Amino acid sequence: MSLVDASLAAGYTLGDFLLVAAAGFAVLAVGMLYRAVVGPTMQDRVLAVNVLGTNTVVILAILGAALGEPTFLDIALVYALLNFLMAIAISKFTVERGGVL
Amino acid sequence: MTGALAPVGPLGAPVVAQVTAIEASLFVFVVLTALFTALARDVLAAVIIFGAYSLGMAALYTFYRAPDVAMTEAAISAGVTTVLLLLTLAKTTRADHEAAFESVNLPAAGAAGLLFGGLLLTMGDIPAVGSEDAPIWSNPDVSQWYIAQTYAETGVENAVMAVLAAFRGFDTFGEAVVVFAAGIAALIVLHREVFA
Amino acid sequence: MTAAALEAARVWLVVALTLLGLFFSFVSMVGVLRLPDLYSRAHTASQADTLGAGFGLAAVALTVGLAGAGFKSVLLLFFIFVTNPTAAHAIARAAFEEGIVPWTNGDERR
Amino acid sequence: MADADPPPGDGASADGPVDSAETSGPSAEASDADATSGPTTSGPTTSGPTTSGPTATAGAIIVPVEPTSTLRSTIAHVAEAAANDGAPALHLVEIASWRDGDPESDERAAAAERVLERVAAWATADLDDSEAPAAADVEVVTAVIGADDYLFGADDYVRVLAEYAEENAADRVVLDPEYTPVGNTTLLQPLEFALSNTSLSVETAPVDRPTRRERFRTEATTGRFVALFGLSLAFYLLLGDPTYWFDAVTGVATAAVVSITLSRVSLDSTPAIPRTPMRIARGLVYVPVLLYEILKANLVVARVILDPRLPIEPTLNRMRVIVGSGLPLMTLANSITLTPGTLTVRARDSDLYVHSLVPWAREGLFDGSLERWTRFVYYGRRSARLPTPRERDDVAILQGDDATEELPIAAADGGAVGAGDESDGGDETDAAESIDDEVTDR
Repeated sequence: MSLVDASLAAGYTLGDFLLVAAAGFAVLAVGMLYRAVVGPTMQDRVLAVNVLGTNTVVILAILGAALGEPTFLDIALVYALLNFLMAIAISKFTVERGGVL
Repeated sequence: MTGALAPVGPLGAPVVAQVTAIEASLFVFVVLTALFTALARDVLAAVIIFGAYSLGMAALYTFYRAPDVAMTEAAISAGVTTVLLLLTLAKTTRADHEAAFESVNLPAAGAAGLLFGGLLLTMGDIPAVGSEDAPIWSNPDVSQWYIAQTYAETGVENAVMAVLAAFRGFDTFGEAVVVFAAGIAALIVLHREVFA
Repeated sequence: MTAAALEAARVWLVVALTLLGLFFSFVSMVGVLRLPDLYSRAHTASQADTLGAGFGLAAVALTVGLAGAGFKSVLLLFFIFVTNPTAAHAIARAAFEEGIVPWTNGDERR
Repeated sequence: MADADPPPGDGASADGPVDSAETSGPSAEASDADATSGPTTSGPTTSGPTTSGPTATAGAIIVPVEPTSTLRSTIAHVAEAAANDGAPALHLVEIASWRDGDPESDERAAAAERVLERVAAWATADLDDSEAPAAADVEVVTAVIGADDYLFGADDYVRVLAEYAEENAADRVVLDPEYTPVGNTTLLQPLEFALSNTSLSVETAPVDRPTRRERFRTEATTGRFVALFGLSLAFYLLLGDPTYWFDAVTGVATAAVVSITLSRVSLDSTPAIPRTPMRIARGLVYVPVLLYEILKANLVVARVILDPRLPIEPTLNRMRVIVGSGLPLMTLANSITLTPGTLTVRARDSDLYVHSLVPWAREGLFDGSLERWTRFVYYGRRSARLPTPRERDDVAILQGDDATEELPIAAADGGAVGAGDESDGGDETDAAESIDDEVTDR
């Protein structure tokens, strides 16, 4: 029996709790979307998407833990890398008007 | 495959049958990002929001135990597509706009809404995920065999992913090589070292 | 201490870490929504969010256990702690290069 | 990061594109020198190792000009070539990307004029310095062409260039390798192609682009190779299964590919036996300290952010740090960014531009504990003792009521796009490179 099956309270397991927590992170991501849409500057958007990406990584990791799928952590790792790349690429793009790409 | 998406306990309250909190919030996120990608007037903003869209999409795919699709979404959508779109932007010009959002073309929106509604009508007849009434069960030979044996043979819960990455893993590998070669060829044509 | 008590402690530790992670991510979101300009938003984006993610990933590591894939989340944690500030720095510098002047008290909100 | 400069063309002003304010001086000087002292050549020289030597029939040379990072070296090359080949004139032309009468066309024309003025000054200075006997006879002409028409694509550019060449008896076009007249479009190759259909002879100036690739290439040493190989193999096996032979074999193959291709770029110093492990050990001591700092400051910032009144007082500050460049600087900058309330906006040599959210964070920054810790991690306990930046008087507040220094921002008037911004090519590459520094340092 793994830790996620441990019961927390009133029949809910730790896995349930983690799933709800992941949903909480997703809700926070929706809030962050406001900044990504409104801006006003491009950097604001990139920043918001970067935070969104970090949130996604956490969501993936928590899902992996809650559903007992350790392979999700690999995806989270790939995502962390890509998220970083995306932030760097776009911020360099906005500075150099595409000269870097 | 059956047990993979079993309802996850009482906290994942069945708002609509079996939609858990995490799914619901991810759905909201994905729909919002898709909407804003379509509506954003500034192209660069649309590209950035589209990156956020693919993030949410990948989380959703992962939740449905399709990590291969999630990986592809991550690599293609967040990575390659963003870079390609940025390259395109770099080679063209980006007009400045006063308004933040596109104005919506009402007839077009209506037509899209009608289509969406029509498709939604068919939803009722689609068997639930993992349902035993699904027509796929009635095919006694091929699909039956995959459904019954996939987990035992590969240890992968999603049958589609098992087919892609295990049963025909070398095929997929070959496809990946082809796509990679195409990417290299595109870069050579562009005559740029993008990732230098 | 018995094994059961140990497990109970671990479970509640996971819960506490997750809640802390949620809290700091919440702070980060509030900061990004409320603060007046890009530079101050980058503060919460790089810091509160990193800490939130750190707590979340620590909870995951504790749940999965080091014997399993827990070290991957430790790796992830390390990675996020290195890349997040770098990304925030890159973004802030991009803004600086574009000539966006940091907001000071009394300026109009942007 | 002075390495970002284009390769020096001459001693006079090899700094690449600089601000127009700065060039106005040299420009005036140069033209003065040209007018009064005349040729400064020391008689016929024995050198002249160039291709053809002075030929009487050589036509004028046309150089399309645009502010790029290689412009300075291109001009140096062209001036030398013109002097050696005895070209009667050197035409520095800017092909207008606007049309007269458009909104903003006046500003853009003025910006183009500034650029032309600057390159003319460079060319004149280069010709003065030239040893070739014919240098004094080369006339430097500047012009803005094509402003009476909208230009679409390479063919239009070539048409305009060819007309200009005909009017001025020029037969040779030298292109700056970075020349991209429309700003975004890569036009050089189509332009070269289209030019090859005319009677003009065309060449690209053989100057190096200041690419970051070249600069990062460091010497390949065995130490670096082994370190990177071990690191990537460990990472691979950590993600895979160390006991499974297949993973071991593919891991070795992958690590070999990685270390062969990247060992020259990814480590900035060769690992040494007593030093590197010591640094890692001291780094491990630093991690909990940093975590504690992060947590403490995060709580303070969380209180500030959740406070309904939002009592923030953001300012930009400058701090000169003494930690050395490269990895230590990156560690310090990232630590500062991770500690809430402070955010490194820019690192220039040893000057860190740090944005602080609340005065409390700024004071903490000026106390320099993070700087001391970084020194401790990289150089050991004895180097850690150092006066705080405040005591060294290495700090400055750039904004707000307590401002002690002016804000060094390009467009402090709200980001107007002007010539200073446009011609700042060298600076921008420099900035991008520093980001790359940080990426590859890892």
